Amino acid sequence: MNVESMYQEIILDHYRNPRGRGLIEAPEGESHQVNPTCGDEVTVQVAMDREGHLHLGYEGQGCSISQASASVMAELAEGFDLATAEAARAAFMEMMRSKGDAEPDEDILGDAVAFVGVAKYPARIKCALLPWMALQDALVKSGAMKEGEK
Amino acid sequence: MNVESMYQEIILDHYRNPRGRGLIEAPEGESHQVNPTCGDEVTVQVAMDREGHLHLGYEGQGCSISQASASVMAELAEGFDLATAEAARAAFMEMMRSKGDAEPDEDILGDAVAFVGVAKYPARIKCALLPWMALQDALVKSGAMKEGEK
Amino acid sequence: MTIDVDKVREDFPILDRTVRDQRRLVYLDSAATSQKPIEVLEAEAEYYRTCNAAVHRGAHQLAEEATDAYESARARLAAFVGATPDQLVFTKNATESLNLAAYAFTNSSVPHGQGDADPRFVVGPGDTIVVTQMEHHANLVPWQEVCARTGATLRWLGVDDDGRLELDDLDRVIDETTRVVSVVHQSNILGTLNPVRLLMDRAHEVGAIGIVDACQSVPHQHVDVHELGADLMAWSGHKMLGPTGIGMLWGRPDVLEGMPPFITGGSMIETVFMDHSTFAAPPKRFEAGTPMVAQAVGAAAGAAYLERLGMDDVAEHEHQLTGYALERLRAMPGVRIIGPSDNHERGSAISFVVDGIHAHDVGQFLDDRGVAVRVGHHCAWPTCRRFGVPATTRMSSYIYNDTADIDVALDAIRAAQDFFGA
Amino acid sequence: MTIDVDKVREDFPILDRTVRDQRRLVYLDSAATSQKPIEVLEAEAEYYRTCNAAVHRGAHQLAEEATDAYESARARLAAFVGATPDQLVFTKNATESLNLAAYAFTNSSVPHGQGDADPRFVVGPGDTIVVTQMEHHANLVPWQEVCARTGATLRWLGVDDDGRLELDDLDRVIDETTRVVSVVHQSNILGTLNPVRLLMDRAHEVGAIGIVDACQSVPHQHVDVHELGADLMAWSGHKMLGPTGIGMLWGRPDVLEGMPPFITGGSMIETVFMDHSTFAAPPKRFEAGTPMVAQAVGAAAGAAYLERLGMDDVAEHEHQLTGYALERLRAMPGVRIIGPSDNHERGSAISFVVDGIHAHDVGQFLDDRGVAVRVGHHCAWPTCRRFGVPATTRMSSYIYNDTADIDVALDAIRAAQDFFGA
Ligand SMILES: Cc1ncc(COP(=O)(O)O)c(C=O)c1O
Ligand SMILES: Cc1ncc(COP(=O)(O)O)c(C=O)c1O
Repeated sequence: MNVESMYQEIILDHYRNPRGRGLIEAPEGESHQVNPTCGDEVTVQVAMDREGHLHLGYEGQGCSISQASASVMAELAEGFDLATAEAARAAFMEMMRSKGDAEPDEDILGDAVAFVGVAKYPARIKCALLPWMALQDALVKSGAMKEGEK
Repeated sequence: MNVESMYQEIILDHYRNPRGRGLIEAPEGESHQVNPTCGDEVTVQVAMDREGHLHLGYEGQGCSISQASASVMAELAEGFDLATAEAARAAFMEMMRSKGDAEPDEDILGDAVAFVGVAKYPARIKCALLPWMALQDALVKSGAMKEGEK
Repeated sequence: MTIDVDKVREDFPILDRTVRDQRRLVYLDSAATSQKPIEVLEAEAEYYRTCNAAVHRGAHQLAEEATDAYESARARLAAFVGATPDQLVFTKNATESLNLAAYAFTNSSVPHGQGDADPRFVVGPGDTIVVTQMEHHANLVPWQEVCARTGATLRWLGVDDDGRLELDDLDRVIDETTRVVSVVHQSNILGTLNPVRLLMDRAHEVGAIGIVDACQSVPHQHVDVHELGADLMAWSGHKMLGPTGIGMLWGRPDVLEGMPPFITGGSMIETVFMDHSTFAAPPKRFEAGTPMVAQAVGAAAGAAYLERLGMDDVAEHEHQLTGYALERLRAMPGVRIIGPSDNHERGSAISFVVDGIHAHDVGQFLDDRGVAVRVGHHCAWPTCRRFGVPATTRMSSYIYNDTADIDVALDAIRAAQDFFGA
Repeated sequence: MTIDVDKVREDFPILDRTVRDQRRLVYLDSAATSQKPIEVLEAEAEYYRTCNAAVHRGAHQLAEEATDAYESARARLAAFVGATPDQLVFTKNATESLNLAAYAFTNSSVPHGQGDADPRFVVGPGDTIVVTQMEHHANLVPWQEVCARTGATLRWLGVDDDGRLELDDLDRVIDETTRVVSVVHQSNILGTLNPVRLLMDRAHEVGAIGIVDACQSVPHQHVDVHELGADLMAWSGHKMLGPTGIGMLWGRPDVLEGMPPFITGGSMIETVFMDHSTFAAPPKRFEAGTPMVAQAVGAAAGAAYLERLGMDDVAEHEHQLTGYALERLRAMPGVRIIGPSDNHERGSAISFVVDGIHAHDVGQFLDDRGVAVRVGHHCAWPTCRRFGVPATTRMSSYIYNDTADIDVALDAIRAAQDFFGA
């Protein structure tokens, strides 16, 4: 595998044209995550509507992987209920731990399956995970999820 | 060379029968030296009489080398004038730096030439030097010698 | 014997050398530092030859592999004491580990602009810190410094004539004022194995942080941090077949979490501005600068070697040798053992004095016969004072020693006695 | 070329390996850590195989030889910077060296029972400590900590657009309130070589202690402590062909003499009682615990290797390579050099950003082509902020690099530009 195949078209597309980027109006939880090795930053905000659907805002700066990952995540999880969001996060984590050998479930992860190749590069895994870590932390802060619930 | 030859008869004799051990009445300078690796201790006191002759007192505890060295030194330097004492000290230092190859001058060092074999054992050099360092320090403290005069 | 010493010796090239006048090297100074098997040297060299790079930072393949080597070493060494990798901090030696622990108290207690110190680490006048009278200087001087800087008071458990802790006093020495109990697991001078669990439980009863100096136990027996009941535990790589320049501090996660940084700089930060910084979570918080990567890898190889022998067999082997040595020493006229003279709850370090012969002179005779032992106060000067001796001779055996080694040592002691007429 | 790179490479086995898809390894990350020649590994292994023992303590032949190896290494490394052995303290890395210096101030300023602190090291409110805006975190965070604990104020010299220190302000920034001036000799992120002599002279004019972080200069050019005019100077072994786990702090004797202990324990004491201790003279005072003996020996072997090449030739070789790289980078559209873009008073570390492509993505392409560089803030985050970039890509060459290496790197940058359409 070479580098070009790690940068799947979907990743580049989300990097160049981030979906739903921006903050939301009345966030119930917010988390700012930094990758101290390279300075990548992502802020994720969450709010739950009355039907228990998740709404997301985000901002950030950094490499293609962290920023595309934020965009893919925001698009995917928007409108999810808590359980589905959590399932997606767990599936993403598992995929990133797979060293690139996983066959991720597109039904759960949608476009996020494109990140499977990133798992081959330990230094980039943190980049891909950054928005998902922010999502979890924001959910904990909003009270929607309890700490340690993983 | 084996260990028995390092322990010259003179050394053992001074160790078993230390000469002139004890403190003096009106010391003008005193120095307590410790070898922090093994805890050997020597205290040396000095006084100069009106004719400029050195009088020494000493006490200590430790190994045969440090204690015999104190005894040999005290016996040797008793009654020396400052210059002669300093010459003896310098000669002793040089002998101890020689790695055991020196042919020390018995006229200057007297019984102290017996320590030449000790110079082969780096860990014991400190033991042999301890009383001589105390002597120098005591002389500095008494005002008879200036600091840094070596 | 539970260990095939001849086979083990093949892995330690230094043991083939001769010393002085062509004497076989009899190395009985493993309590000071152990020798290293070839595979430890090879593990280090292999690291440098194949993947040396800055860890945790680079985004290239070498850096990935170096990071992996470093973190795998951490995992292996943590597992060696029953812990998980996130609980293990690498330092340069046990002395730094203990200072890291001690500075957590000083740094929490000294005013600091950003001061929201964890109250468990704040000490001051009226508080006490408890050690024992058999501590290595590394677990004594740092606490003297904490006391001098914070106004806390140092207390200690005494040692009895047989080299055991005086525990009658326990509840008086460790009381409600006590904030730290830091004790040696196995004394490097006396050989005594202390009832650490009891001390840690008492520490926790009064709300103190419990710390164990495990320098002389982890290399010699199976140690499990959970069984010990400590909050922090320090030990060194070089005493367990590993390279010089690597130490370990294990900590309970919530305890490490409460500790402020000690050495600061790169790799231990979260964000840095010109005028302030925030810090990473443990263990990184305590690993500023380029770490001892090759040394961690080497120490892990040392641990692997020991695991292969089996720590229970290592302990049993040493127990047998120690029993042999104690019995013969006890039978020697003019020899006095400093420390437990029976082979019970003690390790393989045996200190003794010979009537009429200073330890330095005893050591000289041993050296002359090819025996490497240590003489002096063994960095436990107050313990020497307790026994009224300026110094002792200490022989300490390990996996590569056998009874023949002990015999050579005993013969040399006899030669010294003959020579000095003692 | 002044250095026969092909010949040098034969001594570095790691350079024969391939990375990723069978690419030749092009190691351009020596500012992070250098590779090690075989003779450094061999010097370490030789030490373990022949005379490994506790230094300064044992009275046996091994201990004598180990002590000799350790002290000879000290002498060689001291001579490497024009100093004498008694002026050189061994630490685990430059970060510890700088912390040792910083804690001298904190520990002198915090009340201490035995408090007769040297006034040169006592700082408090109203006093200032001066660094620069291009410090590595290792020479920034420790001073932030000193300020937080003592009430002193941190000031810094700014950096201009070309990556040079703003010196117009010098006499205002370093003034009568200044107690410490601690500056990097050569910036690890910008490559800038700073006029350290000027800064040290100004420090002394106002009575401040002058400190130099020489991590990036000592490995790359002839450095003489007396020419620099510093009071203390810190650097690392692992960046100058030596092993990981060894750092150096050089100090002027009277300055070291005034510094209180940092890490305490065995080997740094004079006498120890249960309730107090006194300390040895420098350098021992600062070397508590079992030292990094094999690493000191390895670092000395690294210094010997460099001396054989000749530090002037090393510097000239790097200067030529840097000139080559700068010229080509300047000619590349979309590439911006962060730091001095002319090859004058600068070293071989070259940082740059590529328009529209994050450094992490640039690094990924370089890695894919076999090129090891570092991407990120290079432990100089405030410097990145100064230039308004979150991260840079940095290539840094050393004695085993040639222009072909630079060419591979530049091709990879072009490939990244093509791929990202930037
Ligand atoms: C300029 C500078 N200072 C300090 C350091 C810290 O050195 P070390 O990581 O060896 O402690 C480095 C290297 O990382 C550096 O480049
Ligand atoms: C009981 C004990 N504690 C602490 C130490 C200090 O360990 P190190 O010298 O590796 O820092 C030692 C060994 O010297 C020791 O035996």
